[in-house]
Amino acid sequence: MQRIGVFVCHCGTNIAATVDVKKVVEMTAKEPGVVHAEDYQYMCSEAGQAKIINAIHEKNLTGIVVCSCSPRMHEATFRKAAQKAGLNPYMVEIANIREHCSWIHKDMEEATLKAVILARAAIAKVNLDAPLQPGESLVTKRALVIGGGIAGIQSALDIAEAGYEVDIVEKLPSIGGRMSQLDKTFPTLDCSACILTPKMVEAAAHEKINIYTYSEVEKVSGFVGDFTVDIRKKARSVDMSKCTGCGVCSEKCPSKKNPNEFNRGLNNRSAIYIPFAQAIPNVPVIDREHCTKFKTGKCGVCSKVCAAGAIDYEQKDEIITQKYGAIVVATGFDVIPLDKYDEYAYSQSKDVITSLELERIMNAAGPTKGHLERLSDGKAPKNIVFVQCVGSRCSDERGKSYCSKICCMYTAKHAMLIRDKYPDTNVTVFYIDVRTPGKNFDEFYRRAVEDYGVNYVKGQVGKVIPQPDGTLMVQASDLLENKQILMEADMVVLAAAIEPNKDVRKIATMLTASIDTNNFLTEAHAKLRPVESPTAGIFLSGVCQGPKDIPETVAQAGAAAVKAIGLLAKDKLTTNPCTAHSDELLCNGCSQCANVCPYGAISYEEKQVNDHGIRETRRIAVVNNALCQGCGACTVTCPSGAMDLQGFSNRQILAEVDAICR
Amino acid sequence: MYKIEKENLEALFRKIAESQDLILPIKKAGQTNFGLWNEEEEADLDTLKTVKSGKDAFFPQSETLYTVVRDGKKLTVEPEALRNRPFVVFGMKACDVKGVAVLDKVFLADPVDTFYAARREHGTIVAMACHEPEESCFCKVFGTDAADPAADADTKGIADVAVWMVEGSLYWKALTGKGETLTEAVKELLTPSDDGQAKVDAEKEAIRSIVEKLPYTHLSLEGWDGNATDEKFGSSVWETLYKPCLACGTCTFVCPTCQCYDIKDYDTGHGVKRYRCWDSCMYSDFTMMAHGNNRTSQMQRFRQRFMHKLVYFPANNGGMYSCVGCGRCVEKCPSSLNIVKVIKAFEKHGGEK
Amino acid sequence: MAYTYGNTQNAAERIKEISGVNPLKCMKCGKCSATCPAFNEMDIKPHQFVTYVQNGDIEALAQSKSLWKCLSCFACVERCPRDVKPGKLIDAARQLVVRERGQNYLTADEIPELLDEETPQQLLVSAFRRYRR
Amino acid sequence: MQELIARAKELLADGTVARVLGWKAGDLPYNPEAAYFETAESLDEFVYNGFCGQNLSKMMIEASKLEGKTLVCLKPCDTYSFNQLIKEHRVDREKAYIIGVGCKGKLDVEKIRKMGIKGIQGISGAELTDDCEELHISTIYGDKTVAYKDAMLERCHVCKGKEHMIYDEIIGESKDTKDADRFAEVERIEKMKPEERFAFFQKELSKCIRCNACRNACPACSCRKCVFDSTKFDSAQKANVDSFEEKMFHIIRAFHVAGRCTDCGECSRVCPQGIPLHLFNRKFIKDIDTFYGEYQAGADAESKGPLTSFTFDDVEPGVVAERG
Amino acid sequence: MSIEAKEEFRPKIVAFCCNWCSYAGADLAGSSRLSYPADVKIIRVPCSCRVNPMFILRAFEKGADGVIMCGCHPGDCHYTTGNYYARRRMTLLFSMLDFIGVENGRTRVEWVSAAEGVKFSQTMNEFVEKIYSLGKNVRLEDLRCRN
Repeated sequence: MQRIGVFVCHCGTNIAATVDVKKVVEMTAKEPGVVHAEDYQYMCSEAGQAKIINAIHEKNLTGIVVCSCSPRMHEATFRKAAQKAGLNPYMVEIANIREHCSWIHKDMEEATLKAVILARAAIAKVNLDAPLQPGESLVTKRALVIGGGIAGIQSALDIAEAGYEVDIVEKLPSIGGRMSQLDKTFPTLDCSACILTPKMVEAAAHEKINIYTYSEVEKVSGFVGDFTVDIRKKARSVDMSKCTGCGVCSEKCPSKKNPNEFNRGLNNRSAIYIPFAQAIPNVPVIDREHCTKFKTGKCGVCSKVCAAGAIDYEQKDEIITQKYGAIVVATGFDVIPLDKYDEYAYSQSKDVITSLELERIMNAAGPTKGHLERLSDGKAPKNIVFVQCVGSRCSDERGKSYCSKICCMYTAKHAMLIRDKYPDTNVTVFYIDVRTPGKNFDEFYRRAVEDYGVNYVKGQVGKVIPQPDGTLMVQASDLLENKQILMEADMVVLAAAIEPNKDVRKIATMLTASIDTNNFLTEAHAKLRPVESPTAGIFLSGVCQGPKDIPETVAQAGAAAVKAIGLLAKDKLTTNPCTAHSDELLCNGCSQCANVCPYGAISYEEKQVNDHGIRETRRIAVVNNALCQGCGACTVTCPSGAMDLQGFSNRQILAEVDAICR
Repeated sequence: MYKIEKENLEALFRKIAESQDLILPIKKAGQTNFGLWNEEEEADLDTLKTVKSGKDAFFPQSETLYTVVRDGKKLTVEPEALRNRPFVVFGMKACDVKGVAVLDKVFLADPVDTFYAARREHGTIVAMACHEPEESCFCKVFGTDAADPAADADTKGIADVAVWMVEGSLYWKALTGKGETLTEAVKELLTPSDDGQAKVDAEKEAIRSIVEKLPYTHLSLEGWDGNATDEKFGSSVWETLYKPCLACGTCTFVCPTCQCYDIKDYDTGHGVKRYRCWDSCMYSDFTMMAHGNNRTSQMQRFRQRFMHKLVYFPANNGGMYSCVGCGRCVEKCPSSLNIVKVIKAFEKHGGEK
Repeated sequence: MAYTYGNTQNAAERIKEISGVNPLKCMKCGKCSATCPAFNEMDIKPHQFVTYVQNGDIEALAQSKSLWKCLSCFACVERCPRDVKPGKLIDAARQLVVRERGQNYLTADEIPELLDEETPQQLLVSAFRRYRR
Repeated sequence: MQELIARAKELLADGTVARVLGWKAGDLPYNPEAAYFETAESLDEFVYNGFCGQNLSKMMIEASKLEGKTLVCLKPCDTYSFNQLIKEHRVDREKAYIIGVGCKGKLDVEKIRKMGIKGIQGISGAELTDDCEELHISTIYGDKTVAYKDAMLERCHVCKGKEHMIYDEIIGESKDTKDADRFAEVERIEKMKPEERFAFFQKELSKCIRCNACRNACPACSCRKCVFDSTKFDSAQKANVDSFEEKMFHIIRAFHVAGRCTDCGECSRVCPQGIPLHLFNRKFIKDIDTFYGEYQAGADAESKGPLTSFTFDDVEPGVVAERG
Repeated sequence: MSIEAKEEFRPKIVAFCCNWCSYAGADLAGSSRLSYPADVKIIRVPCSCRVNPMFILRAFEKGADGVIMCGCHPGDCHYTTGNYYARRRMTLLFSMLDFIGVENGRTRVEWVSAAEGVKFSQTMNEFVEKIYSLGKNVRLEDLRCRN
């Protein structure tokens, strides 16, 4: 029988206002095994912990129950306290009487009763607790960054600067990401390429950074400190070691009518191409889907014109397997598809474009060489309408429930740039709210209105109707004037919502990192651990975690890097001792547990056993404690109950059930 | 000798059930077992053998012995009340009655099992002759008369009333004081019968002549007695004999004489119920102790059961076997093993070492 | 049960119940008004309608022209990004007024005969209410 | 079965096998028992007829531990169990010489008794060499003739087929005995109202005496120590003290064999109380087939079972409440 | 069920929540002060795949009136695949309980992420409401455990 101490926390009034803590002490003191019970203002405080330590010493406690906040908050705190007093830290159980009780109930009597029951369950569990010893695992001193945008580049640079090897895996032929597609950046209006390119070059040149472009993460196994990752390096069909980046191949390529992804499909590129001038690596790739050689077997022009002999049609996808200690996810975003927004005529008219398309149009390397013109007829637009919140803050399935955060600012930027470069153009922005919380952001927006004469109208566009003469009729509301507006426009720019990259779900599944309903990766704690995934060893960088502008992305990338560095700086990690264990006298050796183990932690041995006098050799399941993460899938698959989970044993969970139902 | 027409049996049952519990063969979901009768239940006196014997009327499959009530750290023990209401077991066959005689030897010997004794004291047994014995029956081997539950010396005084079903009438004969009392209580439904004795005698003859024809009737028990321990225990016959045994408890649980039980605790959340329940010596956890089990192989467990029935029990009980030849194990063993095959196996091998 | 739209709380609740709309979801973007073909005919505009219900000012709605100018085209319902459906609110208010006046001219039995399977039922019902003379 | 006996003697003689696992004649017309034969002479007692219903594959768990190969006689349906046992590493294929024996449907003496036939002295027509259309039964109370089908075990009416899934050789011919839908009874119960279903199972399960025959006969219940006997899980049960325990035992037993149960029908065959235990297993099989695609446990010895695999778009548990 | 009876009957409801998503979701419901009835008591398990059908039956045995299991959304399991196995197990178990005539509303599985405090609270409110409407569990309890 354990000697159990119960410690009930008031948490100021957080608990004590709704739960009669004295009553909880009184009731739990009567439970079998409980030899000590007390309450205190803040159990997590130094003084509170001292009370626990004293009681362990004085009453010779073998197990303790702390009735307090969620174990996700302070389980570690109390375990450490117990350890200080010489008690095995796994002899501590938490009854969550704050988040699961005082904070959600109003009636004191009811909440107190529930707190007592939760405490009883914890006491029942502690009664069956056994001291556990954590193991150790080694840390591989190398980081993987998934995504080569500004977030990934920044994280990689920071980690590399700290002296650790970093690999960047980028799906596209070049690093650079979304930022490389932008023309100017708010609120300073400096040129995006001008500030990004040096970073790209720095990353490429860094001796600790290794970049895999045109590559994807294929498989991830292992755990914090010891991930094993398969990276698929897709066949570029160009030998990177030979190519000089002269560009003759692209020029001579006869297949030229392929949508140019970098320019959002607004113009075409050849089948062998370098996505953009500053691309890193500056090596082309053959788009096998559109290449005549790959489609028909005939052509081979690029190979003929390549002086370096770098073209290799036979090149195959290559799988690279590498071990990492930490993984930074920086998979970024895309704009949502607008095919469901018929009212804005996006698919009907070439002159209804997204803001990202406008970025390309405004860019000197874009489809119009930087001239603002209508894609339908090449004419300069006289009236431009910007529509905000297209698909953002939307509660139906067409859009996203969240605010995309960056649209207000980039729209102000676009409006300002247009008014600056083409003063004859009328610019009208329809907005619901203008959100500018950021350093110099509101000033920037006010400049657009005050200095550049951009016409901001509070109201939303209801419909865009393409006219026979090629103009667009915009029907909108002006809520301040309480009027409906009908106006002609030559171009309509939609601030489409942004969403996490399509591949993020697949990647999150591989990483066992959790993801929210909008496909943003979940952070370990919304406020206190914003750059870590709940899955140990996985860090979040950039928009994959939530909408962000460039400075925020860079800041978060740095933060994620620091967290990764903190991990890589350790030589060893202690492993969770709550792992599965097989009872060799009960095990049938049937292999069902190995079938469901996600970590391949279970193997089988022919073992000599002595089963109450019967000596025989049996096939027995053996769990590798370094690999086992303690999910418990095997324990339920095991029909004989041979497989059990330390810290969450069958008998413990049953005891909790019993305590709750009694 | 009294009689009652078959169609009036329902009224008889109702009458008995007015003042006490009535336990008789009840058909439920296609199977007939002894159970508490009420108007909704379907009494079935035609099935020769209930699946389980009637022993659970006196020795239920499980019964609470006492309850420990928990109040905080305080524990109070509340003993379970002994049976104090009268009840009637109707329709036990001669073999079942003999089974009760065997159980009496165990439970009424010192120290007396008070739970059992209370039930025996308050229970009245109405025993019924077997109209059409079957091929699995071999009660005669143990001196039991399927035609007359009072004919066997061992069973004297156990059956309180004997009844015979002849041509749609039930003939009723009180055998003991308890039987007389019951007869008195239901007298309004019984009619004295003048030719009853003659009819019953004819029925007995008919039954006995059938018993003579049954395949197992002439089974020899030669060599099986209380003195045979060494010879039988050490025999190599067991080594092959037990092989098909599944180690289930069917034979034990349908047996009228198996009396082993286990004592277990059940945690109700607010206390503990200590109860006993039938156990089977065929189970691997039978008499499990901290160090393990004293019989580690199925052969040993299998041997134990039959040695107990045919050797150890007679050794301790004046030669009385603890098998009554009801044949339930013959019918129900999933592996077609049974005590008859065991006896025959030794016969064939001449009990060699 | 009789309703007076003077009893604002009751009437507003009733409108929410009939329409199944939660006006608190409105983020005041004005897309409903931007999209409304009868906007200019209306004294209380679609987006204002939502606010009126929020504020419980049902009397004003009952007196408004808008109630009878809404075409029930449901463009606002279709386009509303917040699932507020002003058109349904207007229809509910209309229904409330009609019931209050006791001028329910069509009986339930008559409706099925008039029903074209392709027509949305709600459009029919609101149309009958408006053009009943 | 002379052919089988002759072949067994041959294999014993040439040392291919060390013993034969088959059936030995009983002392009543219907009670042959499973037996090992180690000599040619002992094979004189060998029988194989309509009453040899027992699935011998489970006995191969112990036989696999013995020196040398064991010749085992497996009926078509038994071979599914054997495959499943191979998959779970409970039997050793190398230790078995499998003779797939023909089968024309196995008999249930309880069904014969239920027809009111008692005092059985002899039964003919149940040999594999018979055409198995009629049984002639002589009893103390007169002679009876019954249709073979009417005395057949439930499982034979829904036979999975006469093909052996695994064997070294096949002896004897088989016959199609399927004349009913395997899931008909499950469907009939599914259509009942919940309170009727509850009453049905309450009534059936109240007969359970916890003899464990179902478990011990079941080739899928091959645990060295059952959770219901184990002290490690806090789940030990020995008696049905409360009707809950009957449900607990049978639901969990069915759950533990779900996806592994080959539907061999041994549980129902051996139940002394005639509880239709196969209904639990069939319900799981039916659900597995419906939700996750048709799956026959034991059709092979390699595939992952449905409860140790999944697809990303499996139905949600809510489907149970949705279907009403 | 009448109002009076409802006042008397306080159900016992056991909620198994996986540590990584649903337990955190319940924490979020708590820190967001999203209330749900006190009848719900949560048991923390590492993963929904740790929930053995025997735990669920045990809860009913001991007098629980409803059992709900919450885990990470399929695809989001902290252990990659745990909830997929749990999903199959629970589907079959619930179907079996339904088959033997236990009211199918007494069992439920809901996937609740760490971010879904609102969903957690809503789910619990709904489930408790459902259990109130079903009343006391009498088909799957051990009578010895009655108070």
